[in-house]
Amino acid sequence: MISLLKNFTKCWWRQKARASLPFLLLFFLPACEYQDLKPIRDQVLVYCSEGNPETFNPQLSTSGVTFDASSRTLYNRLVEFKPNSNEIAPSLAESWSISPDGKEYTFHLRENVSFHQTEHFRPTRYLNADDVIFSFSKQSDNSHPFHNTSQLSYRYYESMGLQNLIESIEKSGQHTVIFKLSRPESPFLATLTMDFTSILSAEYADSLLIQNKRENIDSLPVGTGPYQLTRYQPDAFIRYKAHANYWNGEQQLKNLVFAITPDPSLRFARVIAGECDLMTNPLPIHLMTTKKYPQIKVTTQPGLNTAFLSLNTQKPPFDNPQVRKAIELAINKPSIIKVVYQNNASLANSIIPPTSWAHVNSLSASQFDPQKSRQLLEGAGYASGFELDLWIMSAQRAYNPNAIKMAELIQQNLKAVGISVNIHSFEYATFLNKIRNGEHQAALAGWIGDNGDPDNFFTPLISCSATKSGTNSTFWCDNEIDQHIQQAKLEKRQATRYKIYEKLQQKLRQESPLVPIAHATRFVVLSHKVQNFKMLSTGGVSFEGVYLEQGSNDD
Amino acid sequence: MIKIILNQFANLLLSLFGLSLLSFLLSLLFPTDTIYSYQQTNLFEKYWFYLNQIISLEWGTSLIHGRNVFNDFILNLPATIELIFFAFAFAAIIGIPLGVWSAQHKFSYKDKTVLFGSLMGYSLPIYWWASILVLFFSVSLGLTPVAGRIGFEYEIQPVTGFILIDSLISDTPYKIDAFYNALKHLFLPAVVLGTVPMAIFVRITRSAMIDVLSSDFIRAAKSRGLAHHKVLWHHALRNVMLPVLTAMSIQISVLLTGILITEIIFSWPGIGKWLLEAVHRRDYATIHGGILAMSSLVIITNMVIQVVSHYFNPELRFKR
Amino acid sequence: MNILKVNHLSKHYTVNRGLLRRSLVVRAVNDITFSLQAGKTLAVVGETGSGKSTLARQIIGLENMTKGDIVLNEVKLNFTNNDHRKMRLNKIRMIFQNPFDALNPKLRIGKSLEDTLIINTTLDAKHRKEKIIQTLETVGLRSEHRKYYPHMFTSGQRQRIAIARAIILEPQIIIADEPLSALDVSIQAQILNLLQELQEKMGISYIFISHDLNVIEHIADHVLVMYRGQMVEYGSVSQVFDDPKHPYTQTLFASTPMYQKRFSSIKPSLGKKNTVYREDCCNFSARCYKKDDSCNMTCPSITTEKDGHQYRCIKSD
Amino acid sequence: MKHSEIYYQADYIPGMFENWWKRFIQNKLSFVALMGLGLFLLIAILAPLIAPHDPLVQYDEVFLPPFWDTDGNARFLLGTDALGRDVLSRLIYGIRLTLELSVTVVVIASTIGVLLGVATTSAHKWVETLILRLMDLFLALPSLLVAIAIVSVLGSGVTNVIYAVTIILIPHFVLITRSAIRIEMEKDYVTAMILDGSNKFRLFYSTILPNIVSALIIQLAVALSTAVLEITALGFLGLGASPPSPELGTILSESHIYIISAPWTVTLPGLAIFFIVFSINLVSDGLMDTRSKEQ
Repeated sequence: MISLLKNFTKCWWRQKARASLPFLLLFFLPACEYQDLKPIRDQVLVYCSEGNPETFNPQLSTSGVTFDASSRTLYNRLVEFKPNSNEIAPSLAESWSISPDGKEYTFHLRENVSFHQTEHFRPTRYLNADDVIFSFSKQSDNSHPFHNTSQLSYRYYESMGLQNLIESIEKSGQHTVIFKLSRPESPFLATLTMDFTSILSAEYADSLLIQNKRENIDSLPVGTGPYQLTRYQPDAFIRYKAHANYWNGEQQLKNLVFAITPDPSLRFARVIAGECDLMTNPLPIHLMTTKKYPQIKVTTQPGLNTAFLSLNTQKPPFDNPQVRKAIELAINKPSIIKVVYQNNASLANSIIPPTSWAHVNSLSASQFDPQKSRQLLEGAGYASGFELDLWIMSAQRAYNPNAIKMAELIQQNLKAVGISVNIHSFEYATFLNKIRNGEHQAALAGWIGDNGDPDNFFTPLISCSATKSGTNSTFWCDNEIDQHIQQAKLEKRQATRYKIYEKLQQKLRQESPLVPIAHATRFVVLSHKVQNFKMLSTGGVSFEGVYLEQGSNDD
Repeated sequence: MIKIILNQFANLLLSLFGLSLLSFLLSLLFPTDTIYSYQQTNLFEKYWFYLNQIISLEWGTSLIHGRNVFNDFILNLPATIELIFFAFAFAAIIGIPLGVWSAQHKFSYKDKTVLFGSLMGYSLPIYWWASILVLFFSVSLGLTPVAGRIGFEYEIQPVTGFILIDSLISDTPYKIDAFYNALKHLFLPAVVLGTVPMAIFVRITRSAMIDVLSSDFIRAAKSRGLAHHKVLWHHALRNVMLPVLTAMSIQISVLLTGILITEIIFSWPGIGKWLLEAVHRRDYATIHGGILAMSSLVIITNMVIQVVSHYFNPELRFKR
Repeated sequence: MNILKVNHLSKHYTVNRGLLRRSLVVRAVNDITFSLQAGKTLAVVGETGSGKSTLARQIIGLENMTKGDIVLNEVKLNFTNNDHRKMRLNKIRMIFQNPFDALNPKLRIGKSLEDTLIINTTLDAKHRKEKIIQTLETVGLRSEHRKYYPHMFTSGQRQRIAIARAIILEPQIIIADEPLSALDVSIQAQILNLLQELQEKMGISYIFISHDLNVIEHIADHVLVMYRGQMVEYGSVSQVFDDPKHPYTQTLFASTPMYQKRFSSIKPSLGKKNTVYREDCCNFSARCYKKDDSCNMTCPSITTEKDGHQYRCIKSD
Repeated sequence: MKHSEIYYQADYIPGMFENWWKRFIQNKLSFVALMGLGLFLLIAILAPLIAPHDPLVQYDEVFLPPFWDTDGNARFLLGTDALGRDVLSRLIYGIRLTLELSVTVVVIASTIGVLLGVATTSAHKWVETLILRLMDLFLALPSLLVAIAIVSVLGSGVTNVIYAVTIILIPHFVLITRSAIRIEMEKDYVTAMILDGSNKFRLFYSTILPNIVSALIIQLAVALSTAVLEITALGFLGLGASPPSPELGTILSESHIYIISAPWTVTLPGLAIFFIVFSINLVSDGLMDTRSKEQ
């Protein structure tokens, strides 16, 4: 029926357009031209991304949107995870060795790895140890000329505690780098897969220093990755072209575009209409209707993420664990999972998602119990309730498809125990900034694991050091817990680490600095044309090896 | 004529002066706005400093992107102008003939239908109207693109900033395709933005046409035996254009209101989207500069239209 | 007895003509002197813009005077004095030219009339109603007309209502600013009769502004001819109509069909107005059929003949 | 005495309002529109009585389509939204809230505007110039832009929306009042009233006001439709009433992202706004018609 109408409309407009005045042509003829455009469309992969990257330097960010646009496209790390596994594979480092005491890591770099050749920079040499040292000392050394190129700080580097961990990085010949650690650290290799350890070009930095344009290192990136940046227009698109001299072979797909589309409905519409080939984080309701559209398919993966309600423990009344507990009891998590996630998520009792080996099944499940919640509030002296400002971000995240909805549900839940909630919505970057400054009382936040190691949840989210870097949005700092976290990092054996993490998680359940809500399942909606696309276990998208099937699927 | 221009120019300066006072007040209310951290103690000196900043186009830098606000505005402006132009063209091309036709059949059921329809168009909440059109044309029929200014597969280097021009002067092999693609992208936003002005054009043209058709000189022309269509197009329409032109100057303001909504819905990278995103980001430097720039633009455009309509109005032109 | 005396009355406006040009003084009324006796009618004649209406507005107190004075019942009126103002508004009433515009369309007639009584008298509601009915009947309408709205009346009826409104306070003087010009000829006669009837019955004096010489001959006792703010001729009806002295008056007669025969020798000049206005001088000279160079040299003063007939012209014989 | 010109003999002379009403309902369309508008007002007033559910309560059925759909449910006539709230109840309360806000705005704006308008006709020349210049400036600027400027200074929220839209509407009232009064002041009956010795208050109240009231009522209707559109637009842009408040624009902005999968959550509130505005516009068209017939 629809296609009949479609044909009819097309022909009708075409006839009209031929017969009538030029202005009609201008307006209506374009609607009939779709077929003619096919060939060019097939050479470009358009990814409907969720927002502007904060920067093109992954060292400066914690947001997945930024990583998708920078580290995963433009850069490489020393080592990387194999797709869909926790196994670490070589990347820029061909091989590595760890000293017996676990404090010295030696990496042998790949030879003949070339950097991007761009309009503003022509590399004259291949990757060598200097680039690795530059990339790390830029983050660690306060007096490094490239340390203060941006107003953003090295949040990951700080929150992962690398400042204290890495004692020195030394070069031993052109292609060998030795990391010396202050103590053994079992998740260190996993840390080196993380986006913020991407390797930048030291030669590019030198040329910028001469031109006195140091800030360009963050905005006009030069990396070793599969694609290089050609143009960025904020709120519109990012354009990439294939890196011709990519060490792993030039990509079959020559052009890549990130179409910046924050509205999830618009993203979905664009994929259906064929304007985009791929999108992440579809709305659950849209997933229910994908069968209607034969041109698209959906792939899923349990997510390495947690959505939680962060309570600022520095501000009353959340300095009182009783009140925090009461909040957790008052929130109806199953209903949130049903309504907000359309059941595409699992209920969270801890910040560690079930896909991680540190997940504890036996953890006491959180009960929805307004009665008890009210008692706790009474006990804490809030029998008549209080007013609560709940901050949310307007953008949709992998762990939370609809923060507004979730906030509204929580608002209802808390109203039942006498707490009146005012919802304040902020744009993503603003939200992060304000949270970092601790301006909030309570906020709907979340975390996406990005190196597969459980420590990647504990250190940034609840350690004391992370209250300074701002990823610990609860500002909760407990020395005992901190010790446990450190202890687990030093331990090599996974079984022992599991024991520590189990204790840690039980302690967290008692203290409730944050209320874990859900672990969202991850979805990608993509056109059938897209081939060889694999989801990263850490949640982001990488286009390495992806290509478009030519000339098929004529709808 | 020169006197009229001078007069209008004086009016313009006065309006801009008032505007600068208002926005100066705004800048006092936004202490976060970095560039206007006044050293002066005296209010007058502060204002003088502010005025100097504004006139020298030092509008501060965006708190989010760190880019110069005025440059941002200029960068985003062509997309908006392009959209407004086509919306206007759509409104005028459909609205004016419909108004003429309606006037010719005045008080008949045809006329009433047109009037009823135009009132409907006038009452549309355009954010909703846009959603409905996208749902129908783009999602169900797949005839038009969902959003954006041009397909992402086309890489057009900005030269003039007007994508239709840029696509044609670009040295890519697909420039004609790109041009058509850009036109396709323009279609729905232009229709959405043009709907309310179109409804207004219909009504204004109709009533002006009825006035003119019943005037003596048209009756005289008819009695001279001139052909009907000649009377209509040569004599009547010319006199109708004046009220329509005046209406246009009011429409500029209406269109800019529509721009804010239309650009958001269609992800159209113009000044409306730019400003609203700044509002959501609490990017005060951009909000401030954006509001100032858009307001000045409206005031200046209004002045130009006034001068033009004076030029086309012989009655006013020869009046001393 | 003179109930109203007007001495050397003048009204000058200053008109701003933009930044670059000098402002201009317009003499709308310039040095007018006359007096009005009880029960008599003074007609003021002149073309549009001659200052007739301004004169009327000054007498009634809507506009202040630049020079001169107005004496009502031996009292020299002070514009800012509230008692004087009250007295003037009560004793002098006005009838407007356009009967369609003179009545508030949103009020019933009775209400309009009642407002006048509420403001100016201390009568209670019952007496006000009686007074309204009585007045309506006096002007030839019926008592139930007070419930009607203005749009329900013909123009003649409306003018009757306007007259009712003027006489309801039993004034001494009624200023009628071209009260007939908007009416059909047959109705003009009726209204004119009504006005005369009222004059006989109530002893009202009229200042009757008109350019219709026919009507003036019929109703007036004295005639004042104005030209560009100046009085050019003044006298009794018989003096002015039988022997007009001023060339302007003569031109007026010559251009009125009824009197054309008598003045057939006069060829009204079609020249423009004098471009320069000269106070106290002849400003009619450019259009005057009698003018010669002396008109521009000498400024005429007012000639008063023995019988009281006045005119301002050096060439009249 | 002559009685020759009496045409009306009826004992009962209908009042001004009655006359106006008769002329108004001659136009069937505007009469129907008035009934429609009355219906909306009735819905607004009776919302707590007629809404089948609490607009904020979330039921378990999420995205239930309206009853005419095969999956529909008679319990939720117009279906449910993303949170399982009854769409019909939210619409009813939305109409109530939106109209409440609009009427408040129009009442405040018209009061201030008319007073300012009167002030300009009798105030000092420079006060007059100042007010008029300011009003001209505000009129020249796009209304939504002014509202956004105000909201971005004051922050979003219902109260600030009221301020913003009020400020947008005031200039229209000032200018309409002013020009209507100036036209009236030229009329002979006003002069006559002055000659009766009327004071300024009585002059305004009994003579000028009845004659400008129709212009003001038309402006009230126009302002009401503008207010509805602006308030909902601000709501749609996320600058107005914040969720979960059932303001129609806010409802639209919340459900906008579901348009592809659950279109009824978008089309229905949009239709409600459209019909409110449309009926107000039809009524104001009718008012203008009536007024032009009168003159």
